[in-house]
Amino acid sequence: MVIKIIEFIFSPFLAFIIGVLFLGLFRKIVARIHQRYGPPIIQPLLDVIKLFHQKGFSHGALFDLGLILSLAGSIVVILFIPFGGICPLKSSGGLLVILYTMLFLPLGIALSGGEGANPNISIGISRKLILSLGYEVPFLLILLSTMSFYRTISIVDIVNSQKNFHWTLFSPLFLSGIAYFMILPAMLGMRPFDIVSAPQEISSGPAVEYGGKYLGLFHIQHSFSIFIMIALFVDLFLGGGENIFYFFLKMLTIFFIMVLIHSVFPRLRLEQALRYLWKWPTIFAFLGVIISKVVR
Amino acid sequence: MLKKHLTKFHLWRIEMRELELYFGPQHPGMVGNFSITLKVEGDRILEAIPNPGYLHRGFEKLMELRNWIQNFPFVCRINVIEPDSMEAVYAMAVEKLANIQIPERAKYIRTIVLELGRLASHLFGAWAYANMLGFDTPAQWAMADRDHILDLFEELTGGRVYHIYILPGGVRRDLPDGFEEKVMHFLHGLASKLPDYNETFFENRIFYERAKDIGKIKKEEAIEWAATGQVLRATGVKHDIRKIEPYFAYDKVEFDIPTRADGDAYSRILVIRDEMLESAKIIMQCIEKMPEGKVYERTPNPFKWKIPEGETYVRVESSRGELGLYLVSNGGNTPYRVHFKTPSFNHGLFILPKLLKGASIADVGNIMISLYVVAPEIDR
Amino acid sequence: MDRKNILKWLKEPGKMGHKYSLWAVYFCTGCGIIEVPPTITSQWDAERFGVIPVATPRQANLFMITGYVSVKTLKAIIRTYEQMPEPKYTVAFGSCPINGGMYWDSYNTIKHIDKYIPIDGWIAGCMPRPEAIFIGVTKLWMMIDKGAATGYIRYRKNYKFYRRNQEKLFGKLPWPPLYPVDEKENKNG
Amino acid sequence: MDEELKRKIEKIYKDTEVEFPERNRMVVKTKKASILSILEFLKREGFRQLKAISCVDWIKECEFELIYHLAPLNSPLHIMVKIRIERKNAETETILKIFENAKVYEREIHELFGVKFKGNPDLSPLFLENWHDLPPFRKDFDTRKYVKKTFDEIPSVEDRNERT
Repeated sequence: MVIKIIEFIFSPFLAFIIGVLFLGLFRKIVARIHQRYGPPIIQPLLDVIKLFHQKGFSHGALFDLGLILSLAGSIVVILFIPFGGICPLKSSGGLLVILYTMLFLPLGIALSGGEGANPNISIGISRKLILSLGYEVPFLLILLSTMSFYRTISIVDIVNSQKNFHWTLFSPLFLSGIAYFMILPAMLGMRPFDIVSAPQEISSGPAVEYGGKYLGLFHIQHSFSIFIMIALFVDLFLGGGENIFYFFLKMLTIFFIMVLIHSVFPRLRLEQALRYLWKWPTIFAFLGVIISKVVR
Repeated sequence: MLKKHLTKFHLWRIEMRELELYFGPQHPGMVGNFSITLKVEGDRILEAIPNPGYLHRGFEKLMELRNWIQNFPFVCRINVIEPDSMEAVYAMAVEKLANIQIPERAKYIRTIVLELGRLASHLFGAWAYANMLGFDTPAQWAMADRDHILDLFEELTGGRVYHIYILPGGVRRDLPDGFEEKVMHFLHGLASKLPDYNETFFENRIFYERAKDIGKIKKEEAIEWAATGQVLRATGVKHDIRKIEPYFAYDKVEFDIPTRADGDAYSRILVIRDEMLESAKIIMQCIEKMPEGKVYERTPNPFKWKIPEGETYVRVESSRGELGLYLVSNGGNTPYRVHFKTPSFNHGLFILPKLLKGASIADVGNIMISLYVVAPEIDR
Repeated sequence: MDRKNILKWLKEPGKMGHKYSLWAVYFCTGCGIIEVPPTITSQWDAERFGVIPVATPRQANLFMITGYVSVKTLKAIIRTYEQMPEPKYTVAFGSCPINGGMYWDSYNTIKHIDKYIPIDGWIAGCMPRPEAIFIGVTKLWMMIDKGAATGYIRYRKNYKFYRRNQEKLFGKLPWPPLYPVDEKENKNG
Repeated sequence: MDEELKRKIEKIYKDTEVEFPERNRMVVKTKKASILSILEFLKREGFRQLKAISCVDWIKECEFELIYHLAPLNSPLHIMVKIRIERKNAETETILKIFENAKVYEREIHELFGVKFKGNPDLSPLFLENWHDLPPFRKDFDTRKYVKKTFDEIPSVEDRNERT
């Protein structure tokens, strides 16, 4: 029981630490690719500390509540995701619950941002919803293929069946893995898909009116979502991890590749991004579903 | 009857919300202090109204109050990105009015300075363009390379950004020892980085997708709208003041005028890339052919210098297009009227709103930077 | 640089946070902006000190007024400044905002920017070099450390006078006052 | 080509003087009334680009001089067509119909010199904010006096606070 409670508190905290660390690493790696020194790795943490000591402007009750909704949604998702043997909520309906709860992430931001009167927000939110429409289709297909491949909807079971290097990525289902990998930048909001927060176009989109602690919460939510997306990939296709260290190493590898992709591409336009997302990733994911039916 | 139907139809049409969006002056996508008011429906721009004046200092008025030499600090501040072409055009005008011949070596040095300035300006443009598309890596590389040019300028003139190096009668001082080698070293370094730039930036597939067919201008339109510089050259017109009316040492060196046929943003950026190569070629030839001799023809005491009555229009090819200066003297020790014909004025206030109409919000900065609009040049 | 001083972080996290995470508004007010891109990119890399440009004033706490300020820009500057969350720091950049510089007789540029908004630090020169920007930032750190960067407090305290000066230049301002201007309201609130 | 053009212009427009002050520069001095037709003629002759419109305030003669800069492509000739207009109630015909990009130049001259262009629909201020004085580029506008009057009058906030 005590262990359970510790896990409950510990896992969101760990997710935050890992997410923030990844943000710091992200800035450092990008800086090195730019041929400069870069900020210290803990810089995002310093930023968050600063943001919580700043005065923020609220734009109404929904402005606060939407952000909290999004944050709460991501914490709930984290509780369902097993990482390195820790999984606070080993419910059998894991994957489906994750799927539905993940909808809260963009929805909360959309609700919150809608309260601000800035036109950039409404454009940014419409972009975010359209983009999530773009990656939800292949994402759903990928989840469907993994669920039908392993004949279970429990994410813990999926991780357990991949033990001893029987990773899904090396199984007949590798096409789904590739598809997930292809939509991962869009889910993380990295280039070439940072359409939502494009500062040069709509001055950081939904985050335009956030300041002070609201922006701090926004950053925390962002680091949570980075953790969720990558951890889900590691769980579904790279066999999870025996302990936290291995899990973290796998996440780091994926994240590193994502940063490399991020730093060599410019931003796509929204319709181009949709065209891409509905083409190859969707085809691969669909093939994955067929394969999972054929194999089993 | 038909009219009735039409009104009925109108009632059923979904009315989209028309938004007014302020693009700048405080906007990360805005290079320079300039503002565009966009009327937007969904993602489409219905109307774009440029709103300049944030940088208006009234240079042309202030220059009437200062004597011929005192005006040099003003002239170079009209365009921060490439101040040398401004100095050159003003010096040329003064020389023409006062009938001063400059030494041969000064002509070569001026050419080198102008071309280095063009390179710096183009690298800045590449930074701005890449940054606009969220393309940090080549942007930062370009900015780092520009800094090497600024270092060269610092050695030559003492200033990183503003040089006040070109004066009537020649240039302020001769090249320092070993300057030619440093320039050559820099140019070779830049050339060795070109494949990297090509791969990551100019020939990047996504960049191609973003810039292709954006802000398209037809050849006839470009001529009709009095476009100059890359905007005109990207539509396939071989037009360059350096060839038409060679000044300084441009008639003694060989170079091409790069053109493209499509007239879109991608063609413009490719023209800029090719121009950088041509600039490097010109600098190398100048260094090779440069004669010995003095670099400065003495001019009278600036406080007593009176220039005979007259008027002149001089023009140079700056990095953004034709830069002209209409200068009137009434025989006094200050100019009577100065009027700069800057390329950005026409591009930014006249062509830009035309291109933005019907474009998507994602392409506002894209189009603006590809036209190479420099805000202080518009406002002056 | 005491960024790694954990004791200090635990003692006053707010102050240290403001020090080492200066987010600048992306606003090119004048020609001084030409030295800012080199400062934030590879050659000089201001990000290693935590200084980055951000998209909107709501997210920023450092306002660099780069170069001369025309009347039209001043209006935008005041608006931007009032949107920034407290605490906020302003640094005027170049000689022109200090006293007009070479535009002392221009009909359209502001001569003393501190008559309209409070300024915490000045960087002189035309152009100030990137090194000067870094020195300015370190000076600002020292001021934050000593609690001397009080521009935003002064603005709140003297808002009546600042607003009066602004209105002298622009006529009636189109936006409502940030802080109560009336004496009576001041006493109540 | 240049001499031929000169003959042509002088043949059609009797009250027009054509000069060549220096190499590749041609000055056409004409009357206010014939500016439209002469610009149209030059455009047909190949001078298709309006480079700029300058304005000079000749305060002693009580006149404004408008200079239309035209240039063809691929020829070094640059034409300056000049007209003079009265300083009081300065007004002239717009050339929007011939050169569309004259729009912005006319707007600028209207703001900075106060010259009105009949037929130009948009002559709203371009650069200045809250401007009630004379148009600033006129010679009788004293910018130094204006600075003293406007900016130097405004008191410094911190000093005032110390005093009170």
